[in-house]
Formats: sequence, C-alpha cells, structure tokens
Amino acid sequence: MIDKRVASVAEALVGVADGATVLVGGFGAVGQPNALIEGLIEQGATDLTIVANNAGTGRVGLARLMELGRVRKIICSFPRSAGSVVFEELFRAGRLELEIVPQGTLAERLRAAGAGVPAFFTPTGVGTLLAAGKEERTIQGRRCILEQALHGDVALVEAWRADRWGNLVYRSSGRNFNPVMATAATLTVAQTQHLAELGELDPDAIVTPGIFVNRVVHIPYGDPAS
Amino acid sequence: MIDKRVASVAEALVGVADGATVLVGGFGAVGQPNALIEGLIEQGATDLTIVANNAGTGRVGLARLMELGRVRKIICSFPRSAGSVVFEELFRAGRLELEIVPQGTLAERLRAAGAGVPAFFTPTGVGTLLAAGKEERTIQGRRCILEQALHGDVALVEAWRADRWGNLVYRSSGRNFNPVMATAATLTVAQTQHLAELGELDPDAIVTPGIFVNRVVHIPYGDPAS
Amino acid sequence: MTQTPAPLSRPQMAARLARDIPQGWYVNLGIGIPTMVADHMAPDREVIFHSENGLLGMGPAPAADAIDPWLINAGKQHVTLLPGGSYFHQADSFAIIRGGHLDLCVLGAFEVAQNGDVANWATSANDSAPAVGGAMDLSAGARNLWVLMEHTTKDGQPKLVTTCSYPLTALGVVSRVYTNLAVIDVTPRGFVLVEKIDGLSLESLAARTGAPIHLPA
Amino acid sequence: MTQTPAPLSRPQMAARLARDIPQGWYVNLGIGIPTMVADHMAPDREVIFHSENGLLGMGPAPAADAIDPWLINAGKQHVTLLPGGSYFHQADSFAIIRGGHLDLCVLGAFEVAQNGDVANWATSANDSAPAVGGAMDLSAGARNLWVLMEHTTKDGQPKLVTTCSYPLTALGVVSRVYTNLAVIDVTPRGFVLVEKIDGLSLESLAARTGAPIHLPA
Repeated sequence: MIDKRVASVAEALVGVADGATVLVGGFGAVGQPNALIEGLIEQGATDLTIVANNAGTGRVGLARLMELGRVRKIICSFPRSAGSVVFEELFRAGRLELEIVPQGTLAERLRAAGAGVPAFFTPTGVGTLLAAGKEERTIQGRRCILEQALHGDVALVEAWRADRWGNLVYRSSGRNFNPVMATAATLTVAQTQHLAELGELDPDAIVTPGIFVNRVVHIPYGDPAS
Repeated sequence: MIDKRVASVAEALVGVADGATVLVGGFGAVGQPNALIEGLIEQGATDLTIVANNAGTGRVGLARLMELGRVRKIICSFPRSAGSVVFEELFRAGRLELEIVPQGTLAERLRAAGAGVPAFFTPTGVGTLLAAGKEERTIQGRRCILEQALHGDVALVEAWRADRWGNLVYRSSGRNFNPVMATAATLTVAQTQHLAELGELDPDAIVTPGIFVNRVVHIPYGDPAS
Repeated sequence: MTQTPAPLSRPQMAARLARDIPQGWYVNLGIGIPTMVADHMAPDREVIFHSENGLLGMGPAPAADAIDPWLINAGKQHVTLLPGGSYFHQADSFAIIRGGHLDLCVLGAFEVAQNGDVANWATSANDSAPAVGGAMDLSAGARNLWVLMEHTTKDGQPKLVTTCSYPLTALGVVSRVYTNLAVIDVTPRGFVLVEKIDGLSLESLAARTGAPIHLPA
Repeated sequence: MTQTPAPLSRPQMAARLARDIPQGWYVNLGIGIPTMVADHMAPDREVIFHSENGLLGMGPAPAADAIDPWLINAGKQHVTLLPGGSYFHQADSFAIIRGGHLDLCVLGAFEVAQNGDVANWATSANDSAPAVGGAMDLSAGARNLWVLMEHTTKDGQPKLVTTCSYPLTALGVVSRVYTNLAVIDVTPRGFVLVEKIDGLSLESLAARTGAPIHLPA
C-alpha cells in the first residue's frame, strides 16, 4: 500500500543534506510550513540555499535558520520587509548571498523546473539591473531575457488537507507558492492541517496530485499568525 | 454589471474573422465545444487555422468545416485517427496545410501563450523530424530545442458549469485542453452545460478564472458521444 | 502673491484615478496609495481586483470581527473575496499578469520618465538588497500601467522626469500618471496634460515637473 | 529438427512486464499492448496509472452498465478513476510527463536500437501526416522507458536493431524491451539478455534480432 504519511517532522526531513537547495512555500504568514522550518532547524543541515518569497521576519523560522548560520544563499523576490532584521544583519555583514528574482519570474522558474522546461524567455526585467548577465533576444518585436528553471532538492509546503497518496488541497490564499514548489523538488514534504481518507478529496478539486509529494506529516496548528 | 453570458451561439461567435487562428478544446469526444464548432460552420469565417488535438472524424464538426474548404491549416498532434477521412482526402489533395506538434509541446506552447512566455526550450522532439529547422541548444547537459508560444485569435472551449463572470469548471476528463486554450486566445468563448449563480462555484475549485473568458453560452447538450 | 492651491489628498488622488477605471476591467493595485483605489470605486461599476498571491475578485477589508486569517492580499493585509472570486497558485497568478490579461495595473513610483520608463523598486543602484516583488512582472505584463504618486518628493524634487535616475523597473510602459496636482498622459510626444487641480497654473505645474508638459494636440 | 517454442501471447507479454513494476510507481501505458499491463498488476501492489488527457489514478474499464461518458483515457476508451485519483488539464498533465515525474512509461514501438533510440510514430519519412500524440513527450520525459512489442514484424524482420530505419521518436531513452520472446536490457554495451522464453535457444533468439545480444556480465 502506498502511504506517504510519516509520524513526525523528524521523519519527514530525513535525508535533507548539507548544501541542499530548499524551496519554502508560503506568502506572508499564510501557507507557511512552520513546523517543517522548525524541523529543519532541529535537523541540522547547513550550507543551505533557501528559495522563498521573503527572507524571514523576526528571529524565528527562516530568520532563525539564517541567524544560526545555516543558510549560505537566499533566492527571493522581497528580502527587505518589515521585520527582516536577521536578513539585514547577515547581508550587511557579507555572510549571506542574495539572488533577487522578480516574483513572477521566480514562480515561473519554479514551474519550469517542475514541468521540464529548462529555460524560457520573458519580457519581465528587460533593461533593468536584474537582467545583468542574462541573454537577451527580441521575439515577436518584444525584448526578452532568458531565465533558467529553478530546481529544489527539497520543497517544504503547507496544505489544508492531504491523503495517503499525497494529494493536496490548500485553503484560500494559503495556496500561493506551495503547489508550484511541490512540483519543483526532488523531495517534496507537506505538512497538512487535516488528513483525509483516500477518495475524500474531490478529484476535480485536487490542486497538487500526489505524484508531486513524497511525504506528508499531520500538523494541525490552526490559523496563521496575523 | 459584468455579464459575459450571451443568448446564442451566433452572438458568441460575432467577430470571428477570416484568417483567424481558432483553438478548439476537447480530447476525443469529451469536452468538445460541438455547438460552437457547428456555429463556426454557420458563421462563415474562412481561411482558418485550427489548433486542436485531432483533425476531426467523420463528416461533422471540424471535419465538416474542413470539407467546406474553410480551413487553410491544421496544427495538431494526432491528425490521422480512426475516421479522419476528410482530413486524409484534403491533405492528400494538397488542400490543407499540416503542422504536427508533440501533444505536450502543443499544450506547453498554448500555456506559454497564455502565460506571457514567448518561447521556451524543451528536450521533447530533439533529433526527430519534428525538430527540423528549430534552434537547438544543450542546457544542463541535455539537448533541447526552442519552441514558440502558440496564440489563438479565438478559443472555443466546453465547460461543465459557468457563471456570469466567466468562471469555468469542467467535468472529469472533459477538462483536457480547454483550460489551457482558454488562456491563450484574444477572444475566448465557452459553451457550458450548466449555468451557475455568481458565488455558487467554489473559489478553491474554479479551474478557469473568468479573466480568461469573454463570452459564455448555455448549451445543455448532455453526454458526449461514445 | 497667489496662493498655492491645495494639492489632492491621497484618498482624493485614489478617487480621481478610480473614476477612470471602466466597468469590467481586471485591475491589480500596488502597495501604498494604489491600494486605496478599491475603496473609491463607484458601487454600480463592477471592477475585478487581482492580487499577486493568488486571488481574483478581491473585496474590501473585513470587519475586525470577521477576519479570515487565511485570506490576505499581496500587501499582507486581510481582505475578503467577492462572490465569483477564485483562488489559484503563484505561477497561475503571474500567468495572468505576464500573459497580458490584466487591463490595468496601478503602481506607486519613485520616478516616471517622459518615455514611459518607471522606477519604483530600488532607491539607488547601490541598494544591494532591494525588494522587487511583482513590480517588474506587473509593469511588463499589464495592458495599461498607470502610476499613482505625489507629483514631487517630500523635498520638492520632481518625480516626473526626462530620464529616470533610479534603477528602472520597466522600460516605456507607463501610459498615464495621476498625481496630487495633475493627470498626465505619457505619449510618443512625452508628457501631455489631461487635467490639473483648480487654481494651479500651467507654469506652476511645469516648475514642479522635471520634463516638458505638452498640451493636448 | 527442434520445435520452435510458443512465443508469449500479448496478455502474457503484458503480465510479464507487470511483474517488474514496483509498488508505488507512477506509470503511463501507451496505446495497444501496453494498455493491457494494467489488467495484470498484482492486486496487492499499488501502482498509479496516468493518462495524458489529464488523469492520475486511472482504474480499470467500467462494467458496460456503469460507463461514465465523461471519463476516457488517452486511447479514448472508457475508464474509471480510483479513490485518490485526480483530474488536471493537458498542460499540467504533460508537466507531469515532461518534468520527469513518471517512474515509467511503457510504449509500443516499430523499432528499438541498441543505443536506446526508439521509433514508434511514423512508418516512413515519407509519411507526411503521422500521428505523434504524446509519444515524444513520454519518451523524453519518463524516468524509465520500457518498450513492449513483438520481437519481430509480421514478416519476421527484427524490431531490435543496430540503428533505427524508421523516423525516431526519441534518442537513447529505452532502458528495457519486453517482447514475446525475451526481456532485454538496453545498456551502454548494447542489448543484454535478461531472460528468454523456455526452450528458445540463444542462437534462435539472436537470429531474430537485428543487433548483437550480450549475456549479462
């Protein structure tokens, strides 16, 4: 029997290696796989590249992971936001590499990794600092730059409901980067608020088919922080 | 008030011009916008380029449109199938251009058109007859060819339920090319089996947000042919 | 000596822009003043708001006792979803933006140049960690890009300029600028005045603008 | 004179291949004999079938009185969906294929070459309207590509060859071939015999094969 459910966060994160690229879902506090991020702090892997929309806030979660010196590089669209104190400190001290990617290009590069598109052209970013070093070509009269697929070794996502095949659904704006990242990593781990029996999720409404998910851990933590 | 519902197929097809590229949803008989195809036969536009998975069967629908000499070119993945008699006749007689595209490349080219990706690399088709004339490049050690976005002037799709904003859901394997094509055309017309009140469709389960849809016409034709 | 007429307040600026959005448009509002535009739409005009984090049909802020903690917008504020609204993931959300499906994006900006270039994401080329978010995608992807901003900086420097001095967000994309002093089209001729606030002279406006302002042909 | 042992029937070929599919694999079965593989899976081994037209968790054919006319597979046959199955659109379906998420694709073929090239979509370069469907995507995208086919053509020509003579579907992708006579790995050394039907001599197999068959090292 296929059963992707695991009993603990520790089990869910077995095998995450030093030097891994880790995709972290969530937008703001909504849909963030908090328990898995805490678990990653415990688990010990270091020299990580983190791909996320933000670079952490406060001194918990991603910020804590960074503060512990476990993050070599962050790839994100919006590093500096209210409360991104740890990022600011480390970045100013030259202890953190940063790759800024327009949010849509970030989403599309992740989607490309999941969909077997190694590279694609886009008009986003043409003529800006973020186009530096990128191949440019005019297609159908429009200037474009070439962007590369962005793979993860690991993706950490949060779902609203999940079943033993790893099918996932999300809750309203908790969807955000989660389904895209789930497709883009070698090992995709989902924490879910609720478990469902196989067949309980409407096949017309499943957002992430289980093929993209390797492990599911049940974390009924309740509502995201405001 | 936004209301994309129109009263008739004729009204739904107003403005389809000679020379248009028309994307036609459906896979086999399921999810095929039959009433809109019949309407296109009535409507009169000619010199059309048809993008569909198949090249029509029997002497009705797409096959009829072709038999009437209204189709200049067909872009598809599977032209020759059981019953594709009209296609065979016209193609042998040199009266129909054909562009064969691997099914996944076809879906991805349509998706690219909808998503603002003018061109992308893919390993599919490398070293085959279908790579002829295409730019090739090795990316991450893998040979790839460059494929172009495929836009439609018009997309004809079939939905299971639709509301006045043009939100669409589909029924099981009736989904197929429909949501992808809906994103890829200047004018997207949906025939729907059922109308829903605004708010009746679950926002977590809407497959095609109304932004992609211009007109909705209610055609409760029942089950697809077996 | 003539008195300087009162410039529009931020809500007035948002209301002025809102008047120009036609029924049925799909609109993304940037963080800051642009967010206020939603509050000033005429109730009989149906306009559908999009948010980058995967919402279409975004409604107003909820009452304090009706907050859904799972429902935020791109500015991380709690919002609501109207009947007919839908959720989708980040790649699909940006497919809407980048695929040219939005009728309009309204952004704030540091500078707009007379050729339509816009700078709104980095305060200097030496800012090594600016937050770009979806600004470049929205600027490149929306069918119409309108900028809503103060006419000048706090210390009186023009924000409508000949050439942007800040790092660019996108090239040649702004079609219209709404400020607290005027509405200005960006055309192949450069800036063209659409309207200015009552009592403000053209000379006074020109003095606050870093590039020529033409009158409509 | 030795008798030629009976080659496997098509159901036997499908059953033989089915035995080698591990529990938990995600599998796409091509049109023709490969489709039969699903009918021969051990009931205690959960394997999840994918169909190009947007299904994961495809189940067996329905009883004649339980057909859902909205539910077909890529071969346009009526099928069922197992509990846990899901529907998605064609681009998402091919993202699964092209993104390397399928553990296995089983295809029929005209020819397989000893370097793993496969030809299965066009009967000649002069066939100007061949139907490619998803064959090229599946061949390029699946983690493992197994071919299930008769060992020779109807008139006895070998289908395992040195170099394909038919137009190629994909280059160097086949890892294993199941025929009515043998199971053969495709390795850097070329074809390597895994097993042959009882009573068939290696010489006899070699005579029906268009390229050398090596024994396992």
